[in-house]
Amino acid sequence: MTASVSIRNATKTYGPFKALDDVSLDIDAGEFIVLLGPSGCGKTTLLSILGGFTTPTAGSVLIGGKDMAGVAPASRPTTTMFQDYALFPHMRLIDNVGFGLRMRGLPKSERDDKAMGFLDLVGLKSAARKKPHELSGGQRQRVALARALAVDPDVLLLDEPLGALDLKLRRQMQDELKAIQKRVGTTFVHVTHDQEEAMAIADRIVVMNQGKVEDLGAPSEIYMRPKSLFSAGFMGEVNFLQGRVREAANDSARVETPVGTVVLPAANFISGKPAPGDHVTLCIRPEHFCEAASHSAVRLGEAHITSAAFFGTHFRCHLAPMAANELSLVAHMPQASTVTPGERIPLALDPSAVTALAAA
Amino acid sequence: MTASVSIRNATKTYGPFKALDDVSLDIDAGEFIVLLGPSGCGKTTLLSILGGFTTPTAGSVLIGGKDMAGVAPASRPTTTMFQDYALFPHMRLIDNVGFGLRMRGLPKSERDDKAMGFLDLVGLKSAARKKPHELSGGQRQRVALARALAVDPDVLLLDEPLGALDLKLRRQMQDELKAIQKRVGTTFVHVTHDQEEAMAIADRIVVMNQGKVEDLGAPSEIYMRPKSLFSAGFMGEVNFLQGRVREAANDSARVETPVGTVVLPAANFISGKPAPGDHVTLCIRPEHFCEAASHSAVRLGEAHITSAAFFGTHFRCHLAPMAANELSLVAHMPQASTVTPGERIPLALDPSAVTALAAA
Amino acid sequence: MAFDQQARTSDVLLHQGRLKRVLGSCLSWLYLACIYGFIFLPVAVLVLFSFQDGRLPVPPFNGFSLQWYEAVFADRKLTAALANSFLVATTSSVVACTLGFLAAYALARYKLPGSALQRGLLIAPMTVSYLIIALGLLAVLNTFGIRLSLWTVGIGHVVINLPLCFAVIYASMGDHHINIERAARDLGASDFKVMTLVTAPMLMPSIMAAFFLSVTFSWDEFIIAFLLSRFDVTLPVEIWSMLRSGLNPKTNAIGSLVFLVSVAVLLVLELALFGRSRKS
Amino acid sequence: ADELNALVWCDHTDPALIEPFEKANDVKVNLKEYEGTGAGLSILEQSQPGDWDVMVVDAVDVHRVIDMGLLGEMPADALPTADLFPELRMEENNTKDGKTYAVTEKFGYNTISFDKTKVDPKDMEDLSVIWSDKYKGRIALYDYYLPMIGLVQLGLGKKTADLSDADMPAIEEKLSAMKTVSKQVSDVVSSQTALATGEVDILVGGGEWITASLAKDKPDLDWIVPKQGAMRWAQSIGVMKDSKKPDLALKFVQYILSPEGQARLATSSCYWGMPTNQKAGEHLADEQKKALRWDDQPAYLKNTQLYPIPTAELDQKMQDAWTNMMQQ
Amino acid sequence: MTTATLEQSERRKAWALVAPALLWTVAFFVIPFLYMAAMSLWSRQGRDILRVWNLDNYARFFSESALLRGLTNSLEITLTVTVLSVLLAYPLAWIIAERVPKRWQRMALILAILPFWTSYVVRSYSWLLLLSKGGVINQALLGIGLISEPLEIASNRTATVIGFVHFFVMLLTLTIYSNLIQLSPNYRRAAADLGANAFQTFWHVILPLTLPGVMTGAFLTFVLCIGDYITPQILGGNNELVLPQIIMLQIGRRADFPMAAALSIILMLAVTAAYVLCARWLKIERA
Ligand SMILES: Nc1ncnc2c1ncn2[C@@H]1O[C@H](COP(=O)(O)OP(=O)(O)OP(=O)(O)O)[C@@H](O)[C@H]1O
Ligand SMILES: Nc1ncnc2c1ncn2[C@@H]1O[C@H](COP(=O)(O)OP(=O)(O)OP(=O)(O)O)[C@@H](O)[C@H]1O
Ligand SMILES: [Mg+2]
Ligand SMILES: [Mg+2]
Repeated sequence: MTASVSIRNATKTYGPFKALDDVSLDIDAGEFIVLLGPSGCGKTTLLSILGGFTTPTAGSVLIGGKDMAGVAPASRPTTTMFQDYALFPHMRLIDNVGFGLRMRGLPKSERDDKAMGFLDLVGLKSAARKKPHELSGGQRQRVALARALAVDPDVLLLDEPLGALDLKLRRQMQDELKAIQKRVGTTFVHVTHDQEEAMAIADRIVVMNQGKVEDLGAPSEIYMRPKSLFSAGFMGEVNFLQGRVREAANDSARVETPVGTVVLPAANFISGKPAPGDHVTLCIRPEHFCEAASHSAVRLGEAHITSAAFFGTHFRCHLAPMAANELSLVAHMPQASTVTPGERIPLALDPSAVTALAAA
Repeated sequence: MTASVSIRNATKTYGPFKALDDVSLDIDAGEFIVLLGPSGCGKTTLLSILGGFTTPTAGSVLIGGKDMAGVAPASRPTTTMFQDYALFPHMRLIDNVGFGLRMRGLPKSERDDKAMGFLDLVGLKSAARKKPHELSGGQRQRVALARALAVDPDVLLLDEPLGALDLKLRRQMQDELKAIQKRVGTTFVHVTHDQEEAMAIADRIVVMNQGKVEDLGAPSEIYMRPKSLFSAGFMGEVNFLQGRVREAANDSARVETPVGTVVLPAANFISGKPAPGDHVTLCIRPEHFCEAASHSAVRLGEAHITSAAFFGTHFRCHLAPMAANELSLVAHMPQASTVTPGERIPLALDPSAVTALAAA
Repeated sequence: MAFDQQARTSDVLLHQGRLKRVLGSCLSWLYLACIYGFIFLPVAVLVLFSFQDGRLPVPPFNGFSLQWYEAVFADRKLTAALANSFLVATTSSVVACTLGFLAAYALARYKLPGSALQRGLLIAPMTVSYLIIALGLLAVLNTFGIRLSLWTVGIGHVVINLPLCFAVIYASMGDHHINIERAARDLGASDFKVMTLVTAPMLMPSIMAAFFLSVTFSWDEFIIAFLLSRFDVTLPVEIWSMLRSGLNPKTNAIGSLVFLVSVAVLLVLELALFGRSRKS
Repeated sequence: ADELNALVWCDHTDPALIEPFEKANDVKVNLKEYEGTGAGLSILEQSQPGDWDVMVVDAVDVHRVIDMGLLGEMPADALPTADLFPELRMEENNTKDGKTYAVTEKFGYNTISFDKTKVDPKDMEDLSVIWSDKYKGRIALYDYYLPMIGLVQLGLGKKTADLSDADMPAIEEKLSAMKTVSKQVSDVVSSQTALATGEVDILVGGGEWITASLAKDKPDLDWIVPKQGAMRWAQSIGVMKDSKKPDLALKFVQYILSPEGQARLATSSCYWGMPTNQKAGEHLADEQKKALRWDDQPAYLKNTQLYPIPTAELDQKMQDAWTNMMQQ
Repeated sequence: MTTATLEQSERRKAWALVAPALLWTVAFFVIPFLYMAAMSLWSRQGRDILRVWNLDNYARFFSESALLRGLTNSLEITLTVTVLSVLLAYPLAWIIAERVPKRWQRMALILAILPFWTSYVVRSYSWLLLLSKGGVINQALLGIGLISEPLEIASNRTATVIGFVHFFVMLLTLTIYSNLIQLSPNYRRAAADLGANAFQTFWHVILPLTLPGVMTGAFLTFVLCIGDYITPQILGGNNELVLPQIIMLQIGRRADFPMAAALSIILMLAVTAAYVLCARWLKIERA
């Protein structure tokens, strides 16, 4: 029903190119893990190493504690749900879902019963006799899920299952996916390049870049305390501000930046205890610029609004601080505020939300 | 260089099916208009009526004040940028961009010069001698833009020009598109089904549904004061709450809802002055539920958190109000808050941000 | 009123464009009529004179008679040739499709050294005239003392149809099918089962297209069948020798029959396939 | 059932001829047809010894086949030699060193066929009409070099039996002239088609074998032996040396030479021709006899000559001359 | 260790799958072809084949005008046929793709290639009956008084070309049509939008984009046409021989296989030359 996964120093090279570079990762049984990263970063490669479609150049994979080297996809306790669903176009839904059972030699009536059960689980019982091309994208995705679950895998591997859906349907399917995972308890390893999707469904997110794991943790952890510039940038819009540590106390440090001086808690320094003279990069999310009035805020002088666009929940503005005119900061202003390009506004910052990384 | 566009009662039927249903629309010269709507709502149809590729069944189109009936695409002051770019694959970029000039009989050296200028405008001067297949999606899009601009149209028609790009590139191209439009001053009519894109670039958005114009206005206007349930739902996540007007004063009205009673300013009633007994639907965006502490907020009793997911700038929660347990409301909770499913929180609402529409 | 006026002026404008278009489409239809006339002329004459009452399938048309159709059905050589043609066409097409499918599958799904060369080799017979293929085979078969028969004709037809089947099936084997096959393997299907239960059914439209193309070519092929057969001959060869042995409308009758049967088969297939393509 | 493999001219493929033999002897006769001795020898070269049991070949070429060691001896007394037209016994062709290898089975003439309503039959009495301008563009030439070159030789006033290298230049010149005035060079069916459709009015090389079967539908077609004479074709049948069923093969030969077989062969669907066995007359209808011109045979036989019998080199030369003529 | 064997077994499987097709092609195409190439260097001497390598056959080919004419006839006829067929088929395909309403297009296309399914031999023969002096065309034209003398269109090159063109127009219409409908309609719209008239759109955009398809079809036409024996044999009236006819004569009349092989190799070289000329447009690709 469910199993833990352990990836140890997995590397995959294609000629001189390292698609996967010494990746190690431990996944608990029943966890919902999301592999997140830009196109070409190796997510599919890692997933297909787990599924057994690709053999790693080096390293090993353990599922439920058993080494998977040389085990064919069919014999692994994994099932993959492919990005394009990979439904068999010439089979009815019930035959699609029952295919794995058929391969396991189940008699027809029994497998039809079971397949019906899984179609019911995903809410498509009434369409059992249709063919895949008669379904909408979202429905196909559910059939693919039912088919993968029907063989009762310990680990379900999902390669961008929601990539082809439009935004609205996507959000809806995310909720369903999460709900089904909770119900069946299977370990899910889910690949996506959409950070919103990752945050919405993951127990833990693995941020990948160029074949390496950049960051790893619960969604809020990665968003609020990214461990690398890449991770910070990938999880959402962010302003990078170069700075230098001026003074460092036990529990806080003073950092000098082009727009002013900020005192940050020591815990916000990801790369270790700050020391005077360290070059750091401050990561500031647009929503962390706040009204100067706020009590915990640090004032940073004034800034010009160079442009503003309404984004529904907020205005997205480009700001040019007076102290460093050449900088362009992105800040979110409240929906209710009236922002006019050219206006001057006071700039303030909530220091507890700022992360300091070693300068690149 | 630029011209106004006026569409009067345009209708297009395909057999019994109305692809476009009595659409009237006035566009100012130099405006950036976005046609927004779900797939199949008639956006492309409207655009190709403007471009002259489709003849309307009824109604007329005026561009720069001149009736376009019977005017061929080539003779119209419009150029279209197609969804698939339609770059001529056998021509180099410079020849693609220069094609329109060539058709106008410009000598080679002159048109090459001009084409070079437009390639420069879109930052592809150095690739002028490449063929389209050697370019990335984003680059192709820019060539298509350059080709369309090269013939100096008064109105540029863009059919989902960014549809094929990935999210990041898309956001980047949006900024560029907007910047170029500002520079050249041409009227842009841009089609998309991505509401974020629409908000990011439009001067005015036209929300379409089933061949009709549902809403029309600046992005913030449409987001904050949608004129129809469809428009409200399409522009972003929204909670619909059924209610009934109990009392109506001159400048405000009291509405009874399953979760409590809310007093709304009369201006928030889109469908006209409220009268007691009216059935209304309140549109409440998730970010408009606020901390009960806020001074302008209306308290609505308490609610259970049924599920919560971290979304970076906020937590997206599903709430079940105590007063109406069967309802499921979506609310955004601040990033800094700690939300645990099962917890009970006080529910409050900023009435000024709520829109009341006639009940469906 | 104003609206009416406007509508009328735009009508005039439309009218001018329409005139040009009408002229253009008139020319198109004229061309269409002429070329269809050209294409159907020999068939029409063929069918008409198959009903000729008399020995000469030339004008004037003497009257309507079915005697030549009777003659066709009474001619056991002709019926034998029909059966032979059918046998050779279907068998060689099945072999060509099978080999073509397997090769296309391997070359599309696996990275093999020299795969471009292999593809070239498999396609190569398409660029060589049938006569040369037939002569080469004839020479080699002679040297090895292999007796000419329907089998050797079949071998020749597989040689010419294999590239065709390979190309058609290979072209339809897109990368988007890879995941479907992986899914099947992932769900426990063996290689053989993947191929028979998933890949082949999935590609059935193009396999069928290749098969029918190949049947068509084999059915009508003359030179290979002529050079590589001895006693049992296929229809084109039999018709050829009928033609050499004297003039009579029997050849018209058999030609018309083949045509009518092919058209019927085509219609049935078309309806079946069309029905399917409309659904998807 | 036994099988018998026969290499034949197309007239033998008529089921009306073969089926009675098959039924009577419970065998299946496999027939492979060819045209022209070269083609037949070519097929034999591509075969294994024993592949063939019976062969039909131009009488004048029997020796070529004997010399290649392909034909087997037949018991002379098993054949109805006495019933044959004396001119068609052709011992010098069918026997060698006193052994009989083949027997003549059918004959006819390569001469001039024409549409008597379109041309002046008087003009056809002189062979020179085939290279004269009078009927330019209305003449078809039968596409078989041996009888055609023979006809030219006759037209030049010489005997085919004397044809040698030295005659070739003159012949080539006439061939060229013939090509110039002709419309086409064609095989049997194209010739028939051309005559029947009026594409041409004269067929050089034709004879009863072209016109007889069309007699009913095209009564205007006629043929004539010009005053210089014409070619006489004769085909022989023999048993192959390596045949695995010599007895059955002989039986087949006997059947073909029997009066019934001869009558059927004479009127076979592919082409008609005179039977060599005089007794076949009893089995032919009067109309058929008329089409074959049964009663005129003595006169024709007197005024016709056999095909030339070239050496290998001369044969090559003749073929080249023929090909050159076509390509001109 | 295990990884290596896994990949090896995959590869072995793949080889097993291509092997039958490759073996078939090698055994029944490559070897015969090489054998023929070798045989073209032997020669026929009287009744025997001289198995000594020499260039006699080729020398003979170039010295005998009748043989050389065969090649030039073949080339002239084939090129005429190819060009004419493309010129006739392209407009037909274009009209079907552009002018015929969508739902009738399939029907129109099938109609255009329907005669494909009459027997090739019978169809060629049918042309003979059509084109001859007493044939349908001449009788009809005489009947309506358009001509006073029958046209000389049978049993000559004209007839051969007509017979060929009839066949290849059908073939090319099919290939060109499938190319035309694969083009995005937006190309045409974009060109029109940028000011191109119908002709300019066709000349600058549609034609270049369909050229690869046309060239592929034309090359196939060339290959099939130059190697065909039936049509010239039935319709040409033997007034001039094409290479395949001469090849058949070598086999049929003299069993001169070496010469036939040499002529075949020459035919093959002509095809190769054609291939080289249009190679850059030819493409056989996976979708
Ligand atoms: N068979 C292969 N041969 C060579 N390179 C390959 C192969 N498969 C993948 N790669 C390369 O390895 C890298 C990682 O590929 P992978 O498919 O894992 O990316 P991904 O993260 O899934 O990207 P996407 O989001 O686009 O699917 C890519 O740069 C890709 O080009
Ligand atoms: N030629 C046509 N014949 C019949 N119906 C058509 C035709 N063209 C468009 N339609 C229909 O008209 C409706 C509107 O089409 P249109 O292309 O304008 O939609 P759209 O808003 O551009 O959608 P999308 O976002 O999918 O491009 C659709 O339902 C479509 O099916
Ligand atoms: Mg991937
Ligand atoms: Mg559209």
